[in-house]
Amino acid sequence: MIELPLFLVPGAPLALLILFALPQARATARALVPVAPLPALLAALAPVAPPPLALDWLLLGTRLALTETGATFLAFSALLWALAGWGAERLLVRDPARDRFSVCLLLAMTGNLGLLVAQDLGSFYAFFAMMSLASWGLVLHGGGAAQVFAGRIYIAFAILGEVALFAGLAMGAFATGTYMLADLAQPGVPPLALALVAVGFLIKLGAVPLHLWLPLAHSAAPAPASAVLSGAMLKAGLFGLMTVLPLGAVVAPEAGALLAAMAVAGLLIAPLLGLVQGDPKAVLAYSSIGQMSLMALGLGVGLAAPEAWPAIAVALVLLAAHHAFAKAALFLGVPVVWATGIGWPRALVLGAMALPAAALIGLPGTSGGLAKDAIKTAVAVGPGAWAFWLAPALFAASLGTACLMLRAFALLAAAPIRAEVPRGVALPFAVAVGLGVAGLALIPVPTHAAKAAVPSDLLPLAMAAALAALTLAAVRLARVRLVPPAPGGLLAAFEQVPVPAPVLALPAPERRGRALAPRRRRRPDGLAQSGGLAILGMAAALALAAVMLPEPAGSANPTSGAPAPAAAPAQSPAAGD
Amino acid sequence: MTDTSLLVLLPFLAALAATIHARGAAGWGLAGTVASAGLAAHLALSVHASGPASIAIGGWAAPLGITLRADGLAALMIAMTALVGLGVCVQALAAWGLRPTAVEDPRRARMRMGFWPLWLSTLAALNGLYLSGDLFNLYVTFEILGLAAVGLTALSGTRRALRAAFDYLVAGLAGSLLLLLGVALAYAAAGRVDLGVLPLLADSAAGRIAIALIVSGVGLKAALFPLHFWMPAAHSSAAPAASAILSALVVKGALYLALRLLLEGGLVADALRWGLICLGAGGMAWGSVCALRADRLKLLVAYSTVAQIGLIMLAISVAGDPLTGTAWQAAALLMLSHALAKAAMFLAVGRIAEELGHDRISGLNRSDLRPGAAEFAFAIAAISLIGLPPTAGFVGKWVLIDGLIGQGAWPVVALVLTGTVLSVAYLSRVVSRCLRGGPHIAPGARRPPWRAGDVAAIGLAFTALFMGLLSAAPLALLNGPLLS
Amino acid sequence: MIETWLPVAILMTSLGVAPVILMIPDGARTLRTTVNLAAASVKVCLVGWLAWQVARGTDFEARLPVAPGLDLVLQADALSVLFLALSAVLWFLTTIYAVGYLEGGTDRSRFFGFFSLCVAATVGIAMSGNLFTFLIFFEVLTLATWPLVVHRGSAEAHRAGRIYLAYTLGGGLALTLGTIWLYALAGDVTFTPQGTLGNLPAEHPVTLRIIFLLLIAGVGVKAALVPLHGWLPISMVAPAPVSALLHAVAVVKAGAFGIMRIVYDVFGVETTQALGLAMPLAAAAAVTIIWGSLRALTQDDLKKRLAYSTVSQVSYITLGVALISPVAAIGGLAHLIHQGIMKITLFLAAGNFAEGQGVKKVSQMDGMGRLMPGATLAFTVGALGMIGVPPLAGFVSKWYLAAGGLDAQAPLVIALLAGSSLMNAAYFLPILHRAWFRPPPETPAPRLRRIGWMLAVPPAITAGLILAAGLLANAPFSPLGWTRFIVSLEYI
Amino acid sequence: MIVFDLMLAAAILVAGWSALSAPDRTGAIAGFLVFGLLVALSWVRLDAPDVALAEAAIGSGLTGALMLRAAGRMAPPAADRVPRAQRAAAALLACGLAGGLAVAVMDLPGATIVYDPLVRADLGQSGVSNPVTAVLLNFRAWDTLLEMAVLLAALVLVAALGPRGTPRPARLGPLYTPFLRIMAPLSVLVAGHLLWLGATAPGGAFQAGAVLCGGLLALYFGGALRPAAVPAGPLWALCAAGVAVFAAAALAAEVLTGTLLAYPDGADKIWILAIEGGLTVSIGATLLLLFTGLRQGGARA
Repeated sequence: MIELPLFLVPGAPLALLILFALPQARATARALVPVAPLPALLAALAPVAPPPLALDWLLLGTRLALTETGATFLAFSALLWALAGWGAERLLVRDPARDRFSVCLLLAMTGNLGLLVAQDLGSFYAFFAMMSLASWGLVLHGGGAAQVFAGRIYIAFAILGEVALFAGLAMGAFATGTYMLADLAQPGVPPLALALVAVGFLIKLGAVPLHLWLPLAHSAAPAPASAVLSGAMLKAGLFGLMTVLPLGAVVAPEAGALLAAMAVAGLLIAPLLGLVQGDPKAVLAYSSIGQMSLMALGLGVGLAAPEAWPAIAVALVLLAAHHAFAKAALFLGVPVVWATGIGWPRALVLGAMALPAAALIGLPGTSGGLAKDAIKTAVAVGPGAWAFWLAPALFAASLGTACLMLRAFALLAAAPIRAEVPRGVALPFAVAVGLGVAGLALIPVPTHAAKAAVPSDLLPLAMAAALAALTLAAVRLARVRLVPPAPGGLLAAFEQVPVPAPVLALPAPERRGRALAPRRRRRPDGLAQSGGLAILGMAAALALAAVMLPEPAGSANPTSGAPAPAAAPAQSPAAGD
Repeated sequence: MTDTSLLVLLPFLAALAATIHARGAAGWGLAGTVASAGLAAHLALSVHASGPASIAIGGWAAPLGITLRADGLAALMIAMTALVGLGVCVQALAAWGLRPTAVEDPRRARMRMGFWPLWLSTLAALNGLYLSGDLFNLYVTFEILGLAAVGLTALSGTRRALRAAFDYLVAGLAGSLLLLLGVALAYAAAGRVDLGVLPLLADSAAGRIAIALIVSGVGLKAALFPLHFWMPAAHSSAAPAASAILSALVVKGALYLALRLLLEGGLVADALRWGLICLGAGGMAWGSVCALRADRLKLLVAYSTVAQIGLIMLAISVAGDPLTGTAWQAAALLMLSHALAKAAMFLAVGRIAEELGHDRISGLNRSDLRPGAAEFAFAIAAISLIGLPPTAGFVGKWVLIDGLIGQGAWPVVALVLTGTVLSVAYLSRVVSRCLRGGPHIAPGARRPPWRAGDVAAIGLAFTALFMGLLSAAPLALLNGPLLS
Repeated sequence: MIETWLPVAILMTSLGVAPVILMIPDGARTLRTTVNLAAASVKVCLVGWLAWQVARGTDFEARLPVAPGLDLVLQADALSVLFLALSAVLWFLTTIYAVGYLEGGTDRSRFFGFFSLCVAATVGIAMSGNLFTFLIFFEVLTLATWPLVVHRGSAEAHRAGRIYLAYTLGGGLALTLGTIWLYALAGDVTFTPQGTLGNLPAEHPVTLRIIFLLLIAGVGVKAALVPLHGWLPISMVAPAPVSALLHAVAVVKAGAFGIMRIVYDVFGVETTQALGLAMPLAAAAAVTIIWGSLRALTQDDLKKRLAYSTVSQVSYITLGVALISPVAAIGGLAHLIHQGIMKITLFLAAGNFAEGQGVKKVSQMDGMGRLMPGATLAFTVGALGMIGVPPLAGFVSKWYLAAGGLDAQAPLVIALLAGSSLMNAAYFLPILHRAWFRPPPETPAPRLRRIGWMLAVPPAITAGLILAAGLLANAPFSPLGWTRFIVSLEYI
Repeated sequence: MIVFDLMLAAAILVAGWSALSAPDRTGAIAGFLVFGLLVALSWVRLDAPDVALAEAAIGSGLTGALMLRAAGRMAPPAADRVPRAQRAAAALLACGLAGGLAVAVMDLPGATIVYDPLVRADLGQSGVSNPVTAVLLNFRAWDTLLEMAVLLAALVLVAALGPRGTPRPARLGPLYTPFLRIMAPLSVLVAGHLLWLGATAPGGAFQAGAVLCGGLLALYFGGALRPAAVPAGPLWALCAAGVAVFAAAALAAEVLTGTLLAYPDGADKIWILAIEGGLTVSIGATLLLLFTGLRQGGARA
C-alpha cells in the first residue's frame, strides 16, 4: 500500500473547498464531498502509520503525526464525515443554500480530521477553532428562529471554549517552553492552564453544566450535521482531554472528583430533561449528553486513580467509537422517518434504527454492550471510596439511555410526514446502520474481551419499558397532555422570537452653531475712537513704570555721565562702537 | 561695503524715477526691486562669509556721524524684505500691468502709478531702518515708512480705505511723536543719539522714560495690542499687494526696532519685559478672538496679524542676552516666517476676493467657482502661521520654546501654546471652507485659470513652508556676532 | 557603507508625486492613475530592495541640517522597514481601490494628491532617524489627512474634520512640547536601540516622566488611546479608502509606531521600566482595548463599529510595547502589520458594501453573502482574523502577546486578551451571521453600481495576505519573522 | 526776561487749549496759527533762529494755510460727544504722562552733550562755519537726505490721495500785481541770500526753500502761476531734482573718495553749496505742490 502523506488528511477537504470557489466546478465539488475524508480514512486504516510530518514554516511550526488513539478516532470520524457528506448531499438536494452548507461541512471536516493528527499547539488550536466555527454554519443552516437562537447559544459557548483553550494553551506553552501538545501532559504545567484547556474541551464534550448549547444545536442543525456534531465533534473534546490531561501520570483526586461529579450530574440530568422533549433529535441530543458524561466519568476516574487509566483509555476509545457510529445512524435515520409514510415503511425504518438504539442501550452482543462492559470493568479498578456510587450511576446511565431511546422511538413513530424531505436520504442511513452494527470490526480499536452476557444486562431496558408503559397509562388515564418544552433547558427562557432589528445606536443630535467660532458682532473694527486713549495710556503707563521702578540692579555703569570718548572722529570706515 | 548704502539709495532713486517718469513706473519699480534684492542677497552672503560690517557715513564716526551697520540680524531682515518684495512685485505686475495699454482702465493706471513709488519708498525706508545705527536716523526712516505706508493703504481709493488711511496716518504721527520725544529725551539724558547710548539710559529716570516713550511709539507703529486699533481696518481695506506689504513688512520695521532696543538695552529692558509679555499675550488673545469673530476674510487675516505680532512681541520680550541665549533668534525667525506667510496670505485672499467678487467667509463655500490655487496658497500660509512643521514658523516656535524652557519660563510656554491653538481655531475656519465639495456643490465646478497672482502667493507660501527646512541659513546669519 | 539615495528615493516616490497629482486636471483620469500606480509600484520595489539591504546589514542615512542641533534625518532600520513595507504595499492596493471607488466623483486630483502626501508622511515617519524628523512628518500627516476626512464636503464631514483637527493638533502640541523639552535636556534625540538618554534618567527622573507623558499623549492621540480616541469614530465619514488606509493603517499606526520609537529608541526599555512608566502605559492600553470593544458592541454603523474595533486593536501594539518583554514585543510588532492588513480588508469590504448595495449599517447586512459573496468573504476573513481565529494573522499576534504577558509576569494580560477576543467575537460574528445566514431583504435595494475589478481585487488580496501572514508565520520573511529580527536588536 | 519766558509759556498753553476747545474748525485753526507763532518765538528765545524760521514758515504758516484750505472743503464736523469718562481718563493719563516727563526733566543728570566738542573740533574740516549747516549737510547729511525723502514721500502721498481738481484762485485785482512784481524777485533774492548765508550763519536750504515757496505761492494766488496748466513732468522733475542731486552727490562722493557722503578734501563747501542749491529748488517746488495738491500726472484731465 502506498504511503499516504499526513498532510492530505486535512488537505483533501481543503483542496475541495478551493474547488467550491469556482462556480463552474461546484457540481463536481458537491459530488466529491463524501470522498473528502477518504485520505484520512486510508491513513487511519493503513497497516503502518504514516510517518510524522514537520512543516516548520507553517503557522508556529506545524507537526503532524498519527498516534494510536488518534488513528481510531480518525477512522470513525472519517467514516462519519463521509456519511454525513453523503447524507447532506441527498438531504439538501433541493436546498438553494446547499453550497454554503457544503463549505461549512468541509471546513468543519478539515478541522476535525486535522486536529486528530495535529501534534503542536498552533495547528491543533487552529483545527479546533476551524471545526467549532464552521459548525456554527451547520447549526445556523436552516435559518429559522430556532436555528438563530441555537446558533447564538452555540457560538457563544464555542467562542468561550476557544478563548479558554487559547488562554490555557498559551499558558501551557509558556510553562513548558515547547509548542508540542503532548508536552502539556508533562508535570510542571500550571493547574490553571490545564483547567482552562479542560474547560475548552469540556464545553465541546458537552459536560454538565457546559452542555447547554448541545441539545439546541443538535436539534436545530440538519440531520447529517447533527450526526457529525454528535458523533465526531463531541469526540474531539474527548480526544483533546485524553491528550492533554496528565492521565496515568499524576494523582489528582480533587480534579477527578470534580470531573466525576460533573459526569454523574450529566448521567442523571440528561435523561430527565430528554424525556420531556418533543423533538426526537433533541431527545437524541440529550442521550448524547448522557453518553459523553459516561466518558467524562472515565476521565475522572482516570485522574483520581492513575493505575486504572490504561484500561479506562481502552474503554473510552471503544465507547467513543461505538457511540459515534450508533448516534450517527440514529440521527441520519430521523429524516428517513420523516420521508416515509406511517405504516410498514416506517416500521421498517424504525426497525433498522432499533439496531443502533440497542447498541446505545448496551444490549449484550452489540458494540455498545462491549464498550459498556469495558468501561464498567475499567472503572471498577478506581478509587475504593467511589465504588459505592459508581455502580448505581452506571446503572442509572443505562436506564436513562433506554428511556430516552424509547421516548425517541415513540416520537419518531408519531412524527408527521414531511414532504420536503427527499427519499434519497435512506441510502446513507442504511449504510450508517450497517456501520453501526459492524463498525467496531472495521476500524482499529483496542481489543477488549467482553464477559459473557447475563440477563441482568437487559434490566435497564426492561425497567425502561415498564416505566414507559406506566407513564403512558398514567397519561392516558389522567388525560393530561404533555406540552414538550423547547430544547435548551434553562436557556429557553432567553429565547426571543422573532428578534426585531434593535435600534442600537441612536443618531447623535444635530449640533447647531459652530464649535470654534464665537458669536460674531456686527462691527469688530470700531476701536479707533478709543485709540488715542490707548496711546496715552500706554505711554503714560510705561513712563510711570520707568520712573517708579527701582533702578535695575547692576546698572551702576561707572562710565555713565562721563564725557564721551576723545573728540577726534575716526576717519576709517570701519569705525563703529 | 558700497552696496550697503546702495540698498537705501537705489530704491530711493528708483522711486524718484518712477515718480517723474510715471508711465514707466512699473519698469522702474521692477528694476529697483530686483536690484535691491540682488544687493540684499549679496549683503547676506558677505555678512555670512566675513562677519558684520559697519560704515561711517561721510567718514564721520559715531556719535558725531551716522553709522550704517550690517550685522546678521539686519542682513536677515533685509533679505526678508527683498524676498517678500519680489513676491509682491509679481502680484502687482500681474494686477496692474507693466506698461500702459492703449485703452486703459483709469483705476488700473492710477494704481500702477501710485503703487510703485510708494513701494520703492517703503523698501528704501525699511532697508535704511535695518541698517541704521542711530536713534534719530531711525526716527527719520520711520517717517518715510509711515508716510509711504499710509499711501499704500489709501491706494485703492475706496471710501473705506481712505478712512482707514486717515486713522493710520494719525496713529502713525502719534507714534512718531512719541518716538521723537523719546529720542529727544534720550539725547538730553545721555547726550548722544547713536544706538550705543542705550545701555547708558538705565542710569537715569529720564533715560528710562526715554526708552519707555520709544517703546510706546514703536508699539503704536507695530500695532501692538492695545495700540492696534488702526491696523485691521488699514490692512484689510488696502489693495492686496499693499496689504501684503503693510502686514508683512511695514510692521516688521517697528518690531525690529523693539528687538534691537531690548537686545542692546540689556538691563534697561528688564523692567519692560513683563509688561511687554502681558501686551503680547493680550494681543494674541484679542487678535485671535477678533479673528474668530471676523466675517470678512481680509479682516480675519488682519486680526491674525494682531495675534501674530503679539506672539513676536512675546518672543522679543523674552529675548535675553544675545551672547548667551537664543530666544531672540526665535523672534527674528518668527518675523521672517510671518512676513512670508502673511504676504502670501494677503495675496491669496486678494485673488480669492477677485475671483469670487467678495471676501465673506461664510460665502466661501457657497459658490461653484473655486480659485483652488489661491486657496492652496492660503492653506500653506496658514500652516506656517500656526507654526506647524516643517515651516519656518515651526522652527521659530521651536527655538522660542527651547529658549523658554532653558529659562524655565513655563507660563510663557503656556501662552505660546495657547496662541497656537487659537491660531488653529481661526485659520481653520477659512481653510475648512476651502475644502468644499460634495453634494451641495454643482458637479461642474469652475476653476479659474492660474494667474501670476496665484504664482506669487504660492511661491511665497512655499518659501515659508520650506524655509523651515532651510532655517540653517537664517540661523547661521543670526549666529554671527551682533553689532552694538 | 552608508547609502543615502534610497531613503530619499522612497520618500520622493510619494512626496514628489503629490504635487504632480495635485496639478493634474480632474478629468485626466488615465494620466493620474498611471502616475499614481507607477509611483506606488516603484515604491513597493524600492522598499523591497531596502528590506533586502537592511537584512544584509547595510546602513542608510540621509541628513539635512535644519538648524544648529536640529537635523532632518532619514534612516532605515529593521523597524522602519516593517512600517515601510506595510504602507508601501497597502498604498498600492488602496490606490487601485480608490481609483475604482471614486470613479465619477469630484475633486479626485485633490484626493489623490493628499493621499500621496499622507503616504509620504507615513513613509517619513517610518524612516525618521530622530525625534525631530518624526515630529515633522507626524504633523505633516495630520495636515495631509484633514482634506481627506473632509473630502465629501458635507456638514457632517466638516464637523468630523474639525474634531479630527482639534484632537490631532492638540496631540501634536503635546508632542512638540515634549520633543522640544527633551531636546533642551538631551540635545539631538537620535533613535538608537536601547535608548538614547544615557544617564539623564538618573539626573532628571521627574522631568523625564513628564516628558514621557507629553510624548505619549502626543502620539497617543493618533494611536487612539482612550481617552484620546474621540476623533477616530467620527472621522469615519471619510470615503472608504481613506478610512481603510489612513485610519486603519497610516494614522493610527503612526501613533503606535511613535509609541514604539519612544519606548524603544528614545527612552529604551530599561529606562522606561526603571522610571516606572511601562505599567501605566500598559494599563492605558488595557483600558483602551476594553473600552474600544465595549463601544464597538453598540454601534450599528458598520464603519463606526470597525473604527471602535480599531481603537481596541491598535492598543494591542501599545500593550506589546509596554509589557517590556521580548515575546510581547514580537506580538505587538507583528500586530502592527497584522492589524493593518486585517483592518484594511474590513474597511475595503465595507466600502464595497456601501458602494454596491448602499449598505452602511450592521442591521442592513442581511444576505450580503449572497449578494456580494467576494466582499463578504474578504470581510469574514478579516473579522475572523480580528477575533484571533487561527490560522489567521490575528491569532499569531495574540498568541505572542499572551505569552509575552506571562513572560512579563502579568498573567492578567491573558484575561484581557480573552475578554477582548470574546468581545471581538460578539461584535463581529453577528455581522457574519447576518451576511451569510439571513436571507436578503424581500425587496433588496437596487444595485447601486457594479463592483469592478478595481474594487474587488484589493480586498481579496489583503484577505489572502491575512491568511498568508498567519499560515506562514514561521517563514523567515513573514511579519513575525521580521519582528523577531527587530526584537533581537532591541532586547539583547 | 524770565517773566517774558513764563508769559510765553503760559501763552503757548492757552493757545493750545483754545485750538483744542474751539467749537468750529476755523477757530481751531486760528488757535493753531497763534500757537505756531508763539512756539517760533520760543525757539528764538532758545537761540535757535533756524528752527524758529522753519517753524514760522512751514509749521505754522504753510500748515495753517493748508488746514484752512482743507477746512473749507469739508463738511461741518459731526457733533461727536466724547463720553465724560473717556475725557476724564484721557486727562488723567495725560497728567500721568506729563508727570512722568516732568520727573524726567527734573531728573536730567545734566549729561554732557557729546556733540558740542566734537562739532567744534571738526568744524574746520566741514567746509562751512555754521555748525548747524555742518551737521545737516556734512556730519549727519544722511539724515538730511532721508528727510528729503520724507518730504518726497509726503508729496507722493498727497499725489496719490489728492483731490480730483485743483483750486483755481481768482485773479487778483490790479493792486496786487505791483506787489507781486516786487515780491517774486525779492523772494528769489532772499532765498539765494539765505542759502549762501547758511554756510556761516543761521540759514540754509530749508529756510531758503520756504521763502522761495512763499514767493511762488504769492504768484499762485495772484493767478500768475497755474501749476495745473503746467505739464506734470517738469514740475515733478523739479521736486525730485534736488533730492536726486543730493543722492547723486552722495554716490559721486563715494566714487571719488570711497566713502558715502565724504566730500573730497577741500571741496566741501562747493559740494555743500551745490547740494543746498538743489535742495532749495526742490523744497520750494515740493512745498508748493503740497499746497496746491497736484495730482500725479499733473494737468492730465
